[in-house]
Amino acid sequence: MKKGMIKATDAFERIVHWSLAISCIVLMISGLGMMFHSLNFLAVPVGGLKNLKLIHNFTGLFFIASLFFAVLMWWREAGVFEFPEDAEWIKVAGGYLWHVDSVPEVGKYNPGQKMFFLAVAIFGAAMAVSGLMMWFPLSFGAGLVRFMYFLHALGFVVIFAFFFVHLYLGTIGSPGSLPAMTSGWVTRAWLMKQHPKWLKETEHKGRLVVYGKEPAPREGQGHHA
Amino acid sequence: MKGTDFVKLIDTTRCTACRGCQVACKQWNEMPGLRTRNRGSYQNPPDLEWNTWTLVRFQEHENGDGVLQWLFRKDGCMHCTDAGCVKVCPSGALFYTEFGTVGIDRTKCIGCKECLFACPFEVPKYDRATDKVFKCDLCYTRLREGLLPACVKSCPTGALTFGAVDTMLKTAYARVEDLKQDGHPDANVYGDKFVGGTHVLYVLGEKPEIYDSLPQKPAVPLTVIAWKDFLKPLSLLAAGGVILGSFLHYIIHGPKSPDENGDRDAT
Amino acid sequence: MEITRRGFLTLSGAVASGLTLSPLGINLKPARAYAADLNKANRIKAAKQVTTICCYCSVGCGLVCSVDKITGKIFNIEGDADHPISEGSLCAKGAGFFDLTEANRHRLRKVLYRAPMSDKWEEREMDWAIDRIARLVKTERDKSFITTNAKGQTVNRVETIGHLGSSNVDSEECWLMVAKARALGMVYIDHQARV
Amino acid sequence: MTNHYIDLKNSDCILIMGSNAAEHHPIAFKWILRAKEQNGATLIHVDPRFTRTSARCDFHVPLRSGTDIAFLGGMIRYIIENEKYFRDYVVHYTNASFIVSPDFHFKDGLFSGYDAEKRKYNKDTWVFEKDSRGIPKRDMTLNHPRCVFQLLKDHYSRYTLDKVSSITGVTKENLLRVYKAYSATGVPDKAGTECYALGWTHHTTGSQNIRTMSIIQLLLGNMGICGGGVNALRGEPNVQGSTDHAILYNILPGYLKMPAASLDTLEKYLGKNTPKSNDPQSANYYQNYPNFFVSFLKALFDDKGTAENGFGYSWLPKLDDGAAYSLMHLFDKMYDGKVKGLFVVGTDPAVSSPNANKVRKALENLEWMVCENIFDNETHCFWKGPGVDPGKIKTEVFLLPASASMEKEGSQSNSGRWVQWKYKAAEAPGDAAAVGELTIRIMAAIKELYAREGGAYPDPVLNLKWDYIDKNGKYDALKVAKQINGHFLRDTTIGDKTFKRDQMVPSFGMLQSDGSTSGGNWLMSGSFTADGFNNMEKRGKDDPTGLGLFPNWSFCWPVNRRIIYNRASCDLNGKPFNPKRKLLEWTGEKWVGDVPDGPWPPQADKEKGKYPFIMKPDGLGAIFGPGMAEGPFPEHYEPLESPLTVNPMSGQRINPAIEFFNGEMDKVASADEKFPYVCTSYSCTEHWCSGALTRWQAWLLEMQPELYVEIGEKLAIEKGIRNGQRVKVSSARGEVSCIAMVTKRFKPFQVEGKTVHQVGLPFNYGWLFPKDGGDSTNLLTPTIGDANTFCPEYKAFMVNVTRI
Repeated sequence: MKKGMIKATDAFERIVHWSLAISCIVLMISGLGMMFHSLNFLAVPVGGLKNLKLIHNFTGLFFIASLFFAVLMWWREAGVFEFPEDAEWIKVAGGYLWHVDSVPEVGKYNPGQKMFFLAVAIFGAAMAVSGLMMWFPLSFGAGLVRFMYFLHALGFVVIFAFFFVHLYLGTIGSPGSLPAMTSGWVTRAWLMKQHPKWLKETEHKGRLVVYGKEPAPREGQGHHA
Repeated sequence: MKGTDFVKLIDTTRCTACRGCQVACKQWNEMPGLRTRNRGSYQNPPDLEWNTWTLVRFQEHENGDGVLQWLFRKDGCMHCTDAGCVKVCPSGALFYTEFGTVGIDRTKCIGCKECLFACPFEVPKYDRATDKVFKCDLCYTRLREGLLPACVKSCPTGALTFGAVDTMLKTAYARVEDLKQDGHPDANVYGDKFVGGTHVLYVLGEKPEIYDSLPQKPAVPLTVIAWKDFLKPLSLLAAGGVILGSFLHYIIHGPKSPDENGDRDAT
Repeated sequence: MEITRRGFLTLSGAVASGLTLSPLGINLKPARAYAADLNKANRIKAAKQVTTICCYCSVGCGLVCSVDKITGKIFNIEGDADHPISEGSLCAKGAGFFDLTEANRHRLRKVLYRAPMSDKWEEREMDWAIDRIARLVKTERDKSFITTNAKGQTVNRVETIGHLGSSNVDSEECWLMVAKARALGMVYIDHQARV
Repeated sequence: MTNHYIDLKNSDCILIMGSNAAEHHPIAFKWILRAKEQNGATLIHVDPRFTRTSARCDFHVPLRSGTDIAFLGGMIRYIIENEKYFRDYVVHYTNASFIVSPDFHFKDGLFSGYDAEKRKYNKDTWVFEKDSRGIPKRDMTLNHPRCVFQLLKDHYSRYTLDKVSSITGVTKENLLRVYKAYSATGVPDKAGTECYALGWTHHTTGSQNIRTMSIIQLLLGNMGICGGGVNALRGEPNVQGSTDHAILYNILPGYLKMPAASLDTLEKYLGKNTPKSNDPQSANYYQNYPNFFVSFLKALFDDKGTAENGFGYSWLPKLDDGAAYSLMHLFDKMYDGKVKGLFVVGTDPAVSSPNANKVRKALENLEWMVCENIFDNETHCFWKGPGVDPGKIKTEVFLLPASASMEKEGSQSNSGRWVQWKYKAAEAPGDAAAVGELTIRIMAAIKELYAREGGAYPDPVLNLKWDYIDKNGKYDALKVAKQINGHFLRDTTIGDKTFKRDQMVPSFGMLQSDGSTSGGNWLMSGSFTADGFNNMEKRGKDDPTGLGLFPNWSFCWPVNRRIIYNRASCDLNGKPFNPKRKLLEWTGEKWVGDVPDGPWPPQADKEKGKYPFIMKPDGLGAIFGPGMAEGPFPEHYEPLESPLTVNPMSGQRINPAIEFFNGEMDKVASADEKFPYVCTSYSCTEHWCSGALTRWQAWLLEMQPELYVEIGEKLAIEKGIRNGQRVKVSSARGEVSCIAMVTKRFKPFQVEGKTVHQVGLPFNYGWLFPKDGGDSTNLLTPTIGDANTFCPEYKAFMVNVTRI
C-alpha cells in the first residue's frame, strides 16, 4: 500500500456491496436461465431447472438481506439529493458525456451514483416483493400475482441494464474506482476527480483516514452512523 | 388453429352429467380420488384440482320464462392456440403438441406456478406434495397411439366428440343451427373466437355469460403479454444498449480518469 | 376369449368415431421425448385384452381389461368399442371399474371371522371356515327341519335359515345357490330383485 | 324389458316414468337421445324431482310420489274418450272384446270378492264368460256392456282431469301435454315406449303401476313392436339372470312355480300349474310346463329322480298355500328370534332393507351368519354398528372374500335379456374365490357330513347332483351353464331330428317331461347349440334388419328372440304395421326378421294361425288382468304413508290387498303433522344401490361423498334451512343426519287444495364407510310392500326435516 492512500469505504460496506453484487449476479444468471428457453442450459451445472429455481429463490432471500443493509447504510448519503449542487451536476451529466470545464462538486456520492442506488433500492425492493409473491402465489389474488410477474420482469429490465452501467463505471469507465470496493483505499487524485467535495469536507473535519498518518481525533462516526 | 389440428367438441346440450368422463380421466391418468364434503351441490370436487383435470359443473338456471334448466358443463383445459401457460412456462414443460393441443411434460415442470396465473381459464393446478403442476393434456399418449382421449371415449351420449378441426367446427355450427330451430335461440359455439381458437370447443345452449366460471372474453392476461412479448425482449435490448453505449463512451468520450496532479498527497 | 390386435382396435374406439389420425399426415412419432406416462399406451399394446361385462346397472356394457402378461394383473379397464350397446362408452361407475380390482386396498383378501361376543374380526383359513359353516348349517337344519305343517301337509322345509342375494353374481352362481338352498329345504330365499 | 336397450332408438315417443334413466342407466340414455335425434322422438320425464334425466327431456312433469296410477288412469280415459287407441290391435290382439262374468263388479275402491279380514280377494268372479267349447265369448264391436273394453272405459271414466290433477299435483296443462304427446303413438306407424325402474316397483301399488302402463301400451298397439313395449330398466347387473334363476322364495328357475303344500304330488303340481286353453288359435305355450319342470328336476337330481319317485318332487320344500317368505317376512321372523342362520351373498340388507333399524335389530338374534362379498359392509358388521354392544351379541359371523366380476368366468343377463358371457381377466386377490366356488365347497362339505352322519331328511341333500368342478377341483362355470341349458339323458328323436345322449338341448321346444332331458332353466335352453357351442359367447356385429337387434351378439332368451310378442308388430296377415320398421314379416311360408314368437302362420289363417301373445293362455294381451292381487283393473290407492287422510278416488285409502307387518318397530305415521313432507328415496349415478361397492372407491366417493337430502327452495325458506347445512330427517321409524341440498328441482305440489312438499334422499350411504358419510336412508322407510311382489315402498313415505 502506498502512503497517502485514502480510506473510502470500510469493511462492512464492502461486504454488503459484494453480497448484493454476487446475489444479484446469481439471480440474474439463474433468472435468465428460466426466462429464456434458449438459456435453459444454464441449469445444467446445477442439475436442472428445478434446482436453478431453488437457487434463484434462496439467493433472493440473501439478496433481500443484503439490500436491507445496503439501504440502511447508504440511504443518508446516496438516497437523498442535495440542492443546488446535485442539480448542477445533473445539468452537465457529471462530465461523463461531454467535455465540461468544471464539474460541480458534489458529496460522497454523485447524483449518478445516487440514481443508481435509488434504482437498485426501489427496483430491488420491487423484485423482492414480487419475487416473494411469485414464490408463494397461491396466497394472493390472481390479479395481484399477475401484476407481480409484470413487475418482476420490469424490475429485471431496469436492474439488468443498470448492472452494466455500474459495471462499466466501476471498472474501465472510471479507472481507479474499483479499489474503493476491493481494498477500500483510493488515491487522492481519483477522489479529487470523482468526489472533491467529500474529500474537502472530510479533510476539513479532520476525519480523513490517510494511510501512514495518525488518524485525526474523531468527532463523530463515519458515514454509516 | 391449423388445418391439421384436432379438436374436442363438448356439446353441453347432449350432456347428462353422468361424469363418466370425470372418472375415465382419472382412471387413465391414474389420478387419485380425494375425500370431499357435500356442500349442497352435485358438483364435486368443487373445482378443478391437481388430481381432477376435468369436472362437470352443475348449475340450476331458470330462464326468463321460469323454465328450469339444469346446465351441465364439462370443464377442463381448453387447449388454446395462443396458450398463456405455454407462453410463461420457463422449463418447456408445457408445450404445443403436433395435434395443436397443449401437452405437459411433468418431468420438466419445476413447480414455479407461473402457468396458474397465465391461464385465462384457471386450469393448471399445483400439487404441493409433488411440487408439480397438473392439467389435462387431452390424453396426448393416447392420441399418439391413435386412441381417443379417455373422456371422449367414455361419453355415452355423444356430448364429447373428437376430430379434425374443420370437421368439428362444421359439426358445432350445424348443431347450433339445429338447436336454434329447437327452442334454444341463444345457442352458440364457444372457443373459436379467442386466444387464437381453442382446441376444445363448446356448443352452449345458452349465452356464455349464463354459465358459471366461464369467461366471456378469455384472453392471455395483459400483464403476461407485456412481460413475455415486451419486457422480455426489452431486457436484452436495454442491457445490450447499455453495453454498446459503454463501449461507445469508452472509445469516444474516454474513461473519466483522475487528474495526474490530484495525487499530490501520495508523495 | 383373448383378443390381441383386434382387441386393441376394440379398445381404441377410433373406428367407431370415424377418427383416423395418421391418414391426415400427422407424424405419430414425434421427435419430442415424452414423459413416463407413455408407457401406459404401449403397455396396453403388449397386454392381454380380456372382455368383460359391467357389474352395476343392467344395461350390460362391455369392458376390456388390459392384463399385464408378466404379472397377470389388470392395469387398465375401459369401454369395449365393439360392444353394440355401449359402443365403448361408460358412465362414472363403469369408467371406475378398475377400482374394483385388487388395486383397491379395501378388497377382502382373507376369511374374516367374528366369534360370539367378540368385538373384532379375526383372520382365518378358508378350509376351517367351510368346515365350520357346514357343521353349523347341518346342526341347524337337523334341529329345525319341518316335515309337515300345521295342516299336516308334507312340506320338508327349513324355516330357520335364510338366504339373501345376489343379483351381482353370475347366472351360473345364482343357479348353484338356488339348487343348494332348495336342496337344503330353505324357503326364505330372496335378493335384490325385490329391493 | 319386453324389448331391449338399443331398441329405444326406434321409438317416436319415450315416456320415462318411475325411472331416472340418465342417472341410473346412462348408457341406455344414449339410445333414448338417439331416438330424439334420429326420429325426432318426444322425450317425457314424469317424476317428483327434476333430475339429470329431466334435464335432457323435452319436458319434465313433476308428480307427487305414489300417484302414478291416477296419472296413467287419466291417460287411459283420455285415450278412450278421444279414440286415440289402435282399434285393430285392440280388437284382435287383446282381450278387450272378452265378456266378463256378470258377477264381477267394482264399488268404492273394491272389486268383487274382497275378504276384509284376510285382506285378500277371492277371484272367482274375475273370469270371462265362455262358450260351449270353453272358449271365452267375445264381442268384436266392443259394445257389449260387460266386455272388457266397456268395463275399462267405465272404470277409468272416474279419472277426470280435475280429479287426477288434484291427486297427483300435476297441472291440467301438463297432464294434457303428456296425454296428447303419448297417445299420438296409437297409430300403426308410430311407436311409443315406456321406461320404468324402481320408481314404479317400490310402491304398495308397484305391480299395478306397471300394469296400467301395459294397458295403455295395448290400447295404443305398442306391444311387440320396435320402439315399443314396457321396459323395466333393471337396477343390478344380473338381476335379470338372478330372477330368471329364481333367487326368490316364490319361484324356481325359469319362473316355474314354487310347489305349495297342498300339491303333494308331481301330478297335482303339474295339473295346477299347466294352463289350458280350448281355443285352437291360442298357442298357450305354457302347456309345455311339464317339460320345463321335469327337466328342471332332472337337472337337480339327475338319475336319482325317476318317473317312479316323481323325479324327486317330494325332495323340494313346499310353501304354505298363500304364505309369503320375502325379505321383509324373513326379517320380521328374525326379529321375533325365529331365524337362526343366514346366508348374505353380495348384498347389504342392513342398508338396503326397509326399516333398517328393525333389520339391524333382527340380525342380533342370529346364531350364525355367512357372508360372501368383495368388500366389507354394514350387514357383515352389524355387531359393531351404532349403538350396538358386541359383548351382548352371540352371532358367529363368517365373511368369505369373493372374486370380483372380472375375476371369474360366467354369464350375466341384462334387462334386454341378452345373456352375455364374460371372461376371467385376473386372479382374485388373496384367498378370495368366486361365489360359485364358495357355494360348491360349502354344499360339498354339507353333503359329506350328511353322507357320513346322516341327519334330518338327507335325501335331497345327498341326491343333489353336485359335480360342477373342473379337473383342478375348481368351480367350472361352463359346466354349470351347460347344466342350465340342458342336455339329452339318452338318445332321443324329436320329429326329424335325432340327438345323442349328452348332446345339448338346442331349444326349450325339445325339452321332455319323461325324464329324457335335463335342463336347469328352460328359458336358457338354446344358450348352447346341440354340439355344445356357447351362444352366449357370440360377438357378431351384423344387424340385418337395421333395427339394432344384433341377433349374433350373445344369446337372448327366449330362443334368441330380441323383442317379445313380436308377432303383434304385424297385422292379421303378417304384414308389418309399420313398414319403416319391419321387425317381422310373414312371407306366406315363414316369418323373416327377428326370431318370431312361434313358427305358426299369422292369425288370419284360421286353421294353423295363432294369436301373438303365445305365453298367455288366451293368446291375447291382457287388458283385463285377473292375475293381480288387488284387481283386474289398476286403481289408485294412497301410499301407506301419505299427506292425505282419505283417498280422493274411493273409501279405500290404501291398497286393500297389502299385508301389514305389525311388530313393535313397524310404526306408521300417515297424514301426521309431525311428519308433514312426502319423502322418496333413490340412488345416484355415482353410487350403486346400498353403496356397498361404490363407497369403497375413492373416484366415486369423491363425487358424492355423503348423505344429502334434496329440499325445494320454498320449503327451505320456510324451515330456515341454508344450502349445505346439516339437517335431520326423521320418520316414525328413525332419523338420519345429512347435508341439505336446497334446490330449484323440487317444487311444492298442490294436492287436494293444499300445498304438499316433497323431499328426497339417496340410499347409498352407511355408517361403516366412510365414517362421516351418514347412515342409511332406510332407517326411515316402512316395512310394507306391494301386494303381489312384496317390493317395499321405498318411494313414498312421510318425514320431517329439521335444522340441527
